Amino acid sequence: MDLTWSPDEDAFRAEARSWLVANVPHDLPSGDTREGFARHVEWERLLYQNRWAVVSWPEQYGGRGASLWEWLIFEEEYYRAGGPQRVTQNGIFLLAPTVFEFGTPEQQERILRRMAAADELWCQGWSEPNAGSDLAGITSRSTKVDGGWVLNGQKTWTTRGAFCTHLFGLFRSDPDSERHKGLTYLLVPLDTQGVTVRGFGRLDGDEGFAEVFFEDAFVPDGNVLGGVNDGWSVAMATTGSERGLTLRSPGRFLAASARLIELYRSATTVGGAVESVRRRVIDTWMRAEAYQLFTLETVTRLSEGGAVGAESSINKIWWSELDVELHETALDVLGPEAQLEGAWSKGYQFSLSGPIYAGTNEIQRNIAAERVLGLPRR
Amino acid sequence: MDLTWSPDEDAFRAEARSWLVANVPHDLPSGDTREGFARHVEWERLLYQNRWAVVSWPEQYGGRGASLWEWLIFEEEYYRAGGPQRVTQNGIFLLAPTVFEFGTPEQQERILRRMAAADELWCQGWSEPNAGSDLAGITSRSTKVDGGWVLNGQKTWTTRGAFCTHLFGLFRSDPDSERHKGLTYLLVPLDTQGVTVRGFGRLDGDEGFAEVFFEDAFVPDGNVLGGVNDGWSVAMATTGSERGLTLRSPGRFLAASARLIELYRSATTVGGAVESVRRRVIDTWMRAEAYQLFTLETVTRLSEGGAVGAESSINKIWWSELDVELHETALDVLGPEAQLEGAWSKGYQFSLSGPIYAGTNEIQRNIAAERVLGLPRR
Amino acid sequence: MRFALTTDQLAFRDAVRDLLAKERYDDRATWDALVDMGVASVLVPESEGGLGLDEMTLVPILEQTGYAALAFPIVETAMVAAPLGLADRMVALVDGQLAAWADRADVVLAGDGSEVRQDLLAPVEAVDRSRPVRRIGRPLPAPHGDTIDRAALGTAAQLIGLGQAMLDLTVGYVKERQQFGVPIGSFQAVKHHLANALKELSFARPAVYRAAYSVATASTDASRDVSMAKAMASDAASFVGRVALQCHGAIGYTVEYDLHLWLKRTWALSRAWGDSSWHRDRVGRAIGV
Amino acid sequence: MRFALTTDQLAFRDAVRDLLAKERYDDRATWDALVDMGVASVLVPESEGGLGLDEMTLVPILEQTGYAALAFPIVETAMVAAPLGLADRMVALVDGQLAAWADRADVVLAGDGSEVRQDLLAPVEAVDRSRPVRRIGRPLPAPHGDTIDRAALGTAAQLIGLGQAMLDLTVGYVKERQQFGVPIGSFQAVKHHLANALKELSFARPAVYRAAYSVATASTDASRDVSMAKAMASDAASFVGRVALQCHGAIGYTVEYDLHLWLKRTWALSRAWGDSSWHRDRVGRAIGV
Repeated sequence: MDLTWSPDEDAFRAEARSWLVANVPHDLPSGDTREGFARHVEWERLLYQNRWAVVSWPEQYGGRGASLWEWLIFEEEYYRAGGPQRVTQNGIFLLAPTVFEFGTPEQQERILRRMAAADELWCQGWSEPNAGSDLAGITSRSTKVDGGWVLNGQKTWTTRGAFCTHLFGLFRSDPDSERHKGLTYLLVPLDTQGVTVRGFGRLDGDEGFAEVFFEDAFVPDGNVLGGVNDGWSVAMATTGSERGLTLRSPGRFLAASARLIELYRSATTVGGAVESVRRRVIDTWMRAEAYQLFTLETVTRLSEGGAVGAESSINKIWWSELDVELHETALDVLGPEAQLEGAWSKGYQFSLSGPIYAGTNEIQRNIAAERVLGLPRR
Repeated sequence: MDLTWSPDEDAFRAEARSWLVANVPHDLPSGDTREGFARHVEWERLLYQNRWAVVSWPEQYGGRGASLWEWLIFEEEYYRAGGPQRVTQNGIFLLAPTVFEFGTPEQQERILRRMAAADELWCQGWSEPNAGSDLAGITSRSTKVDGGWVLNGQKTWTTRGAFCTHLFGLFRSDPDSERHKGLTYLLVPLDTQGVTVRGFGRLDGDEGFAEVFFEDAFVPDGNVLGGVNDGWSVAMATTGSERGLTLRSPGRFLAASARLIELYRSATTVGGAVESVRRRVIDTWMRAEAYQLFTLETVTRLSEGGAVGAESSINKIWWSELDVELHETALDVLGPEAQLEGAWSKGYQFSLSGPIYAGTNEIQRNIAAERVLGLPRR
Repeated sequence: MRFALTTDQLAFRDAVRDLLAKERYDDRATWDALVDMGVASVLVPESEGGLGLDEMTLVPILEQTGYAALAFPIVETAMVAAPLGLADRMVALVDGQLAAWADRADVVLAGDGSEVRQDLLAPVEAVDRSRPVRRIGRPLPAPHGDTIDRAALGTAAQLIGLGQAMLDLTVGYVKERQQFGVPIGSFQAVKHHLANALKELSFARPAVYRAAYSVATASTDASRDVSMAKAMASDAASFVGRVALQCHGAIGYTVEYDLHLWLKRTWALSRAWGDSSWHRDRVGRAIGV
Repeated sequence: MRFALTTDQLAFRDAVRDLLAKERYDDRATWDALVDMGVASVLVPESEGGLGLDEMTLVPILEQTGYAALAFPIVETAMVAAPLGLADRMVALVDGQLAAWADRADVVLAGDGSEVRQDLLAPVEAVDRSRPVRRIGRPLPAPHGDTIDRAALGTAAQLIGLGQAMLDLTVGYVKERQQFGVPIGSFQAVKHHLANALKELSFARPAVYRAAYSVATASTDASRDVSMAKAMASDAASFVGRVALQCHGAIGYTVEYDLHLWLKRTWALSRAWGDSSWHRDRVGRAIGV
């Protein structure tokens, strides 16, 4: 056990902090409207230009080759400085790990740097109208033709799909296959002929979702990631990272807890907040801290050659419940003002998607019970 | 809506209150030890002698022919006066409604008055080692012989079985039957040859449970309640009342909430209880009140010819969770003293059985979802 | 002792329910139809042209307006303003620093019943866009206790209706929606979520009806009973909302599906006229805790 | 930065675990064997005949003594008394008005380290009969903050072990127990109960290890970290206990099955050396809330 940082890590933190404090924009609108998205892309490009977009990637793709520890430090400083949620996150945190693991050198060259630079903006095409929690129910199909694949079908709940340039997703390439078999992982430029994107509104009113329709849309063979008909196992690598370490760094919740404590203090000062909220303010602080400690434990294991396993399921339940509780507590401090739009009410609405997306918390509990505790499937 | 009592009901309340205040014993030990049980039986007999044992029964069986409203009033006064839990409750609240509905006149004559008088003490023989939540998994069998039935098998978790004189339960009378079919509801004197009772300890250390073994024990035909092989539907009538109205009258929780409020007040006075408990003290008061109101609604419906249906499931979840929360809150007020034996810690241990017995709360949630909301069975 | 609505009360409630099932929740014509049915003047004495009925009639009706997510100030008008002789106008009320419906109502009243000039009201952005809110520019007289009780009671009734609407919608959805080859309503986790939602609503509703009775009979416990009703209804509806969203999954998280209307109204009303902490505290003081 | 036990720490912990798996939890010989292994003198300097190790070694060992529901004052002796030079005796400590293990220990110490005469100790009936308690007849000096921190940290470690033991026992039971023709562990409700139990334990444990590190390194945050650990461990173990009992059903409710031993110890320890409210409040003061 050694909970101190090395001089190099301290230096990395100092550099990150001073750049972020000087550069993080505080007036960005929501990234889930067309105008807001464009502003966020500017910020992503500034990050890239200063090599802060993907610190843990190799330098050749725009990173700093930073360790997982340094990545954690960066994330902590990013959110402490008030950095906005990354609109590039689906590419960087979900697609990129898969490209690093399964992509050909050509694909890595073609995809990664442009993704980091926010020149190509990736959205996720997992869900379909009848395949939400049950991802294996995918019916969108890819048919082999000379030199590539022809796509037909529909994806939905595609976050920021209306603003992105590229989509990654699973398509049924073997028409006789069922469930997890016969799927292929494909990369699709959204300006491909036969692809139509229709944005639609999320709970918070922003056009953050899209449906994507495919009608005889052609993609070349070079856009298959991993093996043909092997898409399920390729995709599982990325849903693993979505659930686990990468998408929700502890820094986010530590920063949110610090803001909640500030809110509570200012409210008690003017005689607003009631005592019954205090317990929850303390509780969320402890849970954010525990999330940080749990992550340090995980990163230690990874740094020593271990892997993230099914326990990432409880991790996902923890942060998603914590995120809701942090925001709910803040709204209770705000009282009647919580009826109005504002950072906390917006954040609350966003937090409610946490227990749903990336595998509902019900699915995660099944996974934890079956794969960690070994309880029998039915 | 009329939430006032009639002059007759007020008079009934006054009579009950004055008798109970004068006669309720306050020094009774637990009724789940042999010595304690005997003391409780004395109290039950005093109740019977003064016609307070079974107020809602017809006078010919020792009751007062009281209305459901008067029964509620009696219960409220009983617990307000600090009356102990009734050791006769399994007979009075579970078996008796079945005898009233399915018993022959001869059975009613033979059973009811002695039950009310606490001359015959009934325990319940539903559960078996492999049939707990899954009551239809019963394997204890009854074999038809001349003039009666021969019983073999084992019952368990029989509350106060070691102290009672009679058992009612289900036995598999058709050896080729499965699940809910081919069961018969039988009444068994525990001094029957071939019946062995072994008491064993509950969580709280009292010998409140028993196993009952049957080895070629004979009971006459007259001890079949309802039709042969029809035991399941006969028994469902009593589990219905167990879950629903009769076993847990609102008076119990109103009285417990009043005691909790007193405890909290005395604790805050000496600077003990922390503010965070206050919310829960208020909350449990509201939930006990809501239970009372829900019951008034149910009794109104029953009085006007309606029935208790599957919504008794949510009723059971409500009171059992409320009971745990009332006691847990009290223990939190007591702080370190809660480590010691006392009325609240004893009551807490008892309350923990609530979500388990009479159909676990998990089973109740299934029932509510399937039968009230109409969700599909799997 | 009788804890149930009368046949007349049920008939009036059902008539309102049927009307609201047919008409748009945010159409002025719906409001006019309700006024024509006498909903706004339930509490107005017959001698003044009203129906001369009491809160036991009105509260189940308000529950139905919650069920429909009606986008007009029916609680403010029928429950609070009508007894003050203002049943002929659509009335918005000031609640703390905010006034919901101010831009839609004929008149905005402060807590003491005095009229508030429109130029004192600044538009703000409400999360529930179907229930616009304005902010008060300067301190106004605090509302009478009776106003708070009446508004909180009517709001509690609407919250029960909102909860019931979300429960019904979700039950319908999970019976239809298939995943893993079966309706998601056949999963025990979904069943248990919805059974809990049913339980919370079923025990909060009688608390609201009892509060209506206490107000109608001018019980000395009326304020306590209203606070219990508002606290329980706020908590129950919020809980049902969480469950409904979770059981719907992503579709519930879009504005193309109606759940969001009820959900946002629930968030708004659970914090209007005293949130559940405020009312719980008031119950505590009433019972000496 | 490294958040993990060392190989030596793991080896010592596993040796203790293996010993406790073989021996009775309430046998004096088990205590003697632990003392022989050096468990009581982990924190004693080598110069004084101890192992000269720190709390990072001791805390995982204490976790195992919780797992076994060891019926001796190992926390009091090894964590609190040993650093005071008392590792050669079995030590009971006064915690508020109560002293657990007083009848079993060689010596009972008050909060300031002074010895308490047996005639000041009256027997009282503890819910956890395997952990006897006595009541103090008259006020004694309050414990040093350091004593509270050390005792609370050791108790938190035991609570994590207790929770893990109850989780393991229950997982084993629900895999075997059949109802409705299938193992009850295949029901989603049971799975979700146990997944939640796993989650609570998995996030409380790192909090306890961090507190051990903070105490071992004399961090200025040590008291705060201990309080976070004790609050989370108390809540997690209590939660696991509720889940374990519910998933067992009636068998868990008997004294003929071991669950009750762990359950009662959990109730006792979650309230010993400050309950979760007390520690949460202390965390709040430390972080300015």
